[in-house]
Amino acid sequence: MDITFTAEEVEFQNEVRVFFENDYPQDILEKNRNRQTISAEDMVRSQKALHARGWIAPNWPAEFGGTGWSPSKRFIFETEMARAGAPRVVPFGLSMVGPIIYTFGNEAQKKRFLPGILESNDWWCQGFSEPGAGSDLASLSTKAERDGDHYIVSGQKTWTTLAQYADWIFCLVRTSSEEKKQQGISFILIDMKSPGITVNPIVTIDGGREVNDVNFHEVRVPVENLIGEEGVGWTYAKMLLTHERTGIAGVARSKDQLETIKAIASKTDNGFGEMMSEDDDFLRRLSLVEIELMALEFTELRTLAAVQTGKAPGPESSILKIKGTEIQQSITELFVDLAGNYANAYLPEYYVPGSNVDGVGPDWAADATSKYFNYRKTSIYGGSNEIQKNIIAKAVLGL
Amino acid sequence: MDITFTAEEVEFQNEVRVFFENDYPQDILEKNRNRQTISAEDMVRSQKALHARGWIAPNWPAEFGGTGWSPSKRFIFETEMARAGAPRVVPFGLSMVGPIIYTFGNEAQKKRFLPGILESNDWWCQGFSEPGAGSDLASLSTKAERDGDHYIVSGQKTWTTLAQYADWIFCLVRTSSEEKKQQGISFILIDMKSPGITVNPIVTIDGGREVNDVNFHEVRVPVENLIGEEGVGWTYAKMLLTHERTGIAGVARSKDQLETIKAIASKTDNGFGEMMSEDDDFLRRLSLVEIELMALEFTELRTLAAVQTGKAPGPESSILKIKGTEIQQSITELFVDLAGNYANAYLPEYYVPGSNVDGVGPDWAADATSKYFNYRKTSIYGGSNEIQKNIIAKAVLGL
Amino acid sequence: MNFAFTEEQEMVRDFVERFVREKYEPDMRRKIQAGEQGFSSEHWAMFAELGWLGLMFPEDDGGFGGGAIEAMVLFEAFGRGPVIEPYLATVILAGGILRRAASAAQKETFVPRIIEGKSQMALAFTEPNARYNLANVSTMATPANDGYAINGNKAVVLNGPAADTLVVSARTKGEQQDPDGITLFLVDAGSAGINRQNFPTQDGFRASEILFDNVLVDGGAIIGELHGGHPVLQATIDDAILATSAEAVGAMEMLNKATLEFTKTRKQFGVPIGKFQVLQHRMAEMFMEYEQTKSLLYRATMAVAAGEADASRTISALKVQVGRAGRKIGQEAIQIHGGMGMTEEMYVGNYFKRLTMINSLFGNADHHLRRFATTT
Amino acid sequence: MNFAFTEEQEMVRDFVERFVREKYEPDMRRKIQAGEQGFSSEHWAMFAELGWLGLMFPEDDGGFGGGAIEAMVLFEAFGRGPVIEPYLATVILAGGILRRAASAAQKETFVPRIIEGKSQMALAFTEPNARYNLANVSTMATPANDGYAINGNKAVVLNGPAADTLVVSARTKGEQQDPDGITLFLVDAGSAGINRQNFPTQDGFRASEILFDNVLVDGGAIIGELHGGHPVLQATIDDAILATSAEAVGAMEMLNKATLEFTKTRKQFGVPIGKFQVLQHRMAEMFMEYEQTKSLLYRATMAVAAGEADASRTISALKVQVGRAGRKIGQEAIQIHGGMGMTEEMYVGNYFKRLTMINSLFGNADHHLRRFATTT
Repeated sequence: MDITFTAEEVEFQNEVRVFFENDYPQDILEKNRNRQTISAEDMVRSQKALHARGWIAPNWPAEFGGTGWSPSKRFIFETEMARAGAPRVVPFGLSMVGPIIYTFGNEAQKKRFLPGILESNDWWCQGFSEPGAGSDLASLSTKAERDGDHYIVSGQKTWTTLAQYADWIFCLVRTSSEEKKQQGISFILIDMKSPGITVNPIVTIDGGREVNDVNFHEVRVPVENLIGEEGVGWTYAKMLLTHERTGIAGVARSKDQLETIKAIASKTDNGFGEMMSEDDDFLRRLSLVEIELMALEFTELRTLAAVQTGKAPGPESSILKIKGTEIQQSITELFVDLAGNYANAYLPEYYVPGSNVDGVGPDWAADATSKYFNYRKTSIYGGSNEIQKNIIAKAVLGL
Repeated sequence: MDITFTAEEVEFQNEVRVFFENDYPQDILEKNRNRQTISAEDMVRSQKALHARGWIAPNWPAEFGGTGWSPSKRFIFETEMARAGAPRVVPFGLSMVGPIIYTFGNEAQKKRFLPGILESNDWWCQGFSEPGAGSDLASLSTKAERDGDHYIVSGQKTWTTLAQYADWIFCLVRTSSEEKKQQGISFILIDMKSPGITVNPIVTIDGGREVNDVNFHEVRVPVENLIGEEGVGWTYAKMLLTHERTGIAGVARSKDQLETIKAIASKTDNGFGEMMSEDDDFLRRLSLVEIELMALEFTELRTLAAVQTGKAPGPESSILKIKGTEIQQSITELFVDLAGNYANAYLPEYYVPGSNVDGVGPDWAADATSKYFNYRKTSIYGGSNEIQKNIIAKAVLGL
Repeated sequence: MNFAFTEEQEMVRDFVERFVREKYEPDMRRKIQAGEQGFSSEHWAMFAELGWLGLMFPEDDGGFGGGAIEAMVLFEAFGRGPVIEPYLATVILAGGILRRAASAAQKETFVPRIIEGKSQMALAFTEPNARYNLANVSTMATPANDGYAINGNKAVVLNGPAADTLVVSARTKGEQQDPDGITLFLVDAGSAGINRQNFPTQDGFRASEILFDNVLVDGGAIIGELHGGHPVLQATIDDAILATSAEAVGAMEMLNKATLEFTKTRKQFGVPIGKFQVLQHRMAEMFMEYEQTKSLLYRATMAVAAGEADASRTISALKVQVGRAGRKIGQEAIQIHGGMGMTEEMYVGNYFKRLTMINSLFGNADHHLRRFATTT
Repeated sequence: MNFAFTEEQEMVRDFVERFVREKYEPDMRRKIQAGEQGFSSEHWAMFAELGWLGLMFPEDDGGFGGGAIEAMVLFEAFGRGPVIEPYLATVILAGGILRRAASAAQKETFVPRIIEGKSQMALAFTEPNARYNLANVSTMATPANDGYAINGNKAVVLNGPAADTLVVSARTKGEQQDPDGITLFLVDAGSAGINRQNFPTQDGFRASEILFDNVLVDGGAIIGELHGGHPVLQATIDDAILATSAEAVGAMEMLNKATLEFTKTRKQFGVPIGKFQVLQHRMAEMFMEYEQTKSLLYRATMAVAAGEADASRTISALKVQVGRAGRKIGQEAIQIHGGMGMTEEMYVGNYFKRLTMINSLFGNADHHLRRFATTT
């Protein structure tokens, strides 16, 4: 057991730092530092820069274009990327459908789709949730009926993040209603430009328009877009709910956020002659989150290390989802707390570049409360935290 | 709405104070103040003194020997009794079987048993729990088979508090195994001197010997000791689980304990040059308990007031059980916290009058940890707090 | 001791409850909120007509002589809306200062205008760096031209945009955190030197950042004693805490109701999700938190109504409970609603947001826990 | 960075785990605990024989040169017993002081006796009013007869009754809370003027209240630097926190296991109670708390092993987590076991009690949260 970095790891850390200082779009870092909204186009540029360096897919095996890094290197990379202030990678292609395609897809599908994902030429979104099926995914009702070489897809997906930019959507659809609920489900890839698809934004409680309803009206999808076997989609999808995924816990981001909070606290009056960084109550709250995070960082490293020594990435990774999102949510609460009276101000367009909304109060506080509201989603999506606890109870504890 | 006491209430408060100052055994108050163990004989003397004043049964209707007090008066009495430092009344006779007898018993039973309860001549204990049936009371298996004018009772009851002093036990027994689980259960009263009964103490994790196994080996019980109808015992017993009972929340005691804690904290070093009463962390913890208790005090008063205006004492009273015991447990944790290093000392006989165990550390700390361990029981007994939440979910929320 | 409402109080309650039930369906509220003004002038006129705007003023000043209990009844119903008309800012905050400390002449001028619904007011008391310390006032009022010149910056002034009259706390002597030396002024919102930057709040109200640049007022603008504003402010903020806590209790009730309803109808895995024991226990806890909050609301309200010496401490206890229970109930309501709860379309978000903001108004749970712990 | 144990570490682990599995069934432990001495001399001799008592001492002093990782391996297994032999007091606490600061001569005299199992020792460092402040020392050591006279009162000295040798912290200069001016002394437990009041602890160990009434020691009794005891004490207590935290992780593992097993077999309402979703989620949370504690244990242990500058802060983080998770897991284990969990007969109570006492040793969760918050 050794907590220190090897010489090679130190060198790698340096490489990553140099990359973000020199070879990565500096205007994006600048925007992020100033809390400005990162556009879809910025995201693509960011990902292309990572790809140019060969670093876009730390969680993919080397043979498909991944980095083949050790857990330590992945840890270093995540940490440095967050430290540099680079926006996170959109997960739907690289973390979600990519692994599904290289694991369960056929050769033609790998050839066709993986490059577009790695190069960030294709923007993906996820079509799992439906209005009538939240955490109970298996009861979904979007239908795909076979018609020669095509499926005809009709139904509605909801809660689809960033669908407004998407070129492709990966969907769970019902190809048969004969068998048990889970068994009639298939996993297919659908071109978002197909006739019959409409995307409608859902306004969330923070005023955001990140998520969407996606409607399918008799959309024709070539049969070759089916992943694996018909009726086995549920099995593929389950991998997404329990599979260890880099960064699912968001540890590096949360660490960076805590540093930001500390910096802000040291410049924020508590009203009684001290800075918030000296305020006992605030420090106590902050410290409890930091301690949880210090623990989670090592829970993640232990999980990664176990995976590397050949142990399957298990349902234990549900801890990463639960604790990771709880910490992210707590961090948003710390920001609300810091903002004090200014937590009340609603300034939705403030950080959009070029907007002419005037701020009130400290610059960082303009989205404190909106973020808190927005982040309530994290314990709901990606398999709600209740579902994750069910998974631990059943798959880990054997109950 | 008026929070102040009426002139009559103030006068009553004064009466109660005078009673505890003059007409109540002062040696018992003295013992309690010095944290000495109150013996069974003390308990009986205490209750007889209350009875002599007509105040032994604040929760009984006047017609059966109760006080007929308004909620305010009951509140005043409880508060003053705790303030005076009088030990609480043993609940099994006065709070539990008494109301069952006057509600469901026949005239002969009322005549025979109520006076002994009111006068504290009979010590009662409760025979509900069984080794195989914890919260699932309905699955109990102690059998009572009819044999002429008697039942022959065989089986085992457990978790029976203070059975070692008991003259009588009220039991749930199975008189038939034909019907649905709940329907074969009857409620009977058994003389503890009956041949075939043995009482074995159970040592609890705090080292205490308060609870017992009670074994019944072919114990003959006259049929006239059956309460109400055969097979309806479950209904009678359920009243005990949901029925509002004075003092179930232990509010007055908990208030008194908090005052004690404050007094101790103001004389206990925090090690860093302050008293614990000035220590932010301790104060925060203490205050959160105090606030919960302030709320619960009014939740109890609201419940009592609703009962008085004719509303049935409802399943809402489960709140009193849950919050009341949570508060009691938190208070024991505050004592452990205050005790610091001395929380480690195990001095079980220290407070027994005449024992020659030397104390270590402050006098009040000798049972801090034992009490914390012992009080874990409060969320388990009397219908575990999980059962109470089930009751709220079903009976209040209609789920 | 008794817990019964008077007949008058019950009448007010029934009236307000009916208003909220009938007038405050979600679409209407959304429309009002999205409008320029952010509240309904019609509703306001109705409040005046029904006498609600006069409820809190003494009969001598033309009001109905209501107190803490009447305010509780009103605001608990408001919380069920949640009502976004600026009753808190105008009647409880600014009006509360007037009621407590204004001269007969000032009352004669301003109180009838409030009662008749002709005036919107605001209390400008918080400052950018003062956080929740009422005594932390850097806005200065210095003698000038037989009166005073006010200079400074007031933060997040509720109802600032609509207010025609401001009540402003300013320092007339002492150091920045000195409770002694704060004076309250009546200031025409249209005065030269006042610069308002208006914005909506997270929960649908309107507020302003207000800059005072040498705003001149005459000596008659002082409310109450020179240097003696702090206790008046303190008492008024305590009233506001009571009112918003009552509102919170109303909001909690609605959240619990909506969540319960949702779990009875929403099916997953073939059964209504209300059948899942985990959700049952969590909703039982939500119910208990609501009941406990209501109990403390009664306790604090009754303590104020009876003029008890430690009423302020009980109010802090209440604010702690409102903050903590509001957070728990709000978060659980959203979580149990799942994705649906996150959408603006489902109404639960509005209560959640209001509860969140109520915690951050007038000192959050941490602030009041400390106040509670350090007073006896 | 890597998470693998060395072969030697794995060997130690397998050995200790087997010992605990095979020797520490409940009845045997109960018998040992009820005995006069409170631990088994046989076990102690075996610890010596297997080299465990020498594990933490450098090879130069006759030990095996183990460090934080070896201690973790040992104590995690001890926690599963829970083992009640006084390894912590003798080897980690008193032994840790010797290892860090003793002179060659002192080591030569005392270390082999520990390693060979011939000496029981104790560290007398806490005082009645010092609570968790290591620098709060009022026991005085004043020059006398070419040496020192020690006067004062040491509180809850673990293994005090069995100890033949005491390491005592005493003040040689400075005020009561001054970290500078504390000196460590080696004192024969049989010295004139020592008065031990012995008692059992809640978790089955033995401890003493020790009065020092003009206890005379010579100059050679000083360990390390005159006035320089505090940093040595601090480092040793950090080691003890690591060790007891590892023990706590072992105890949590056993509690979770026992609870899980219980819920799979105990039936209520016709099904194993493990089928109730509420208990499933609560056990999932117990599992998570255990994993999180283990992660921090690894982190802190590795930080100490690598000599990282902020290791002490990580140790405080660990102690906070151990206190909070231990409380949660312990309380839940008892609650889920129901009445059974409350009985001395069921073994879970022992782990619960040990976890409770580990929290109160060396500074509880609140204390370390503050230490964590105020260091960087």
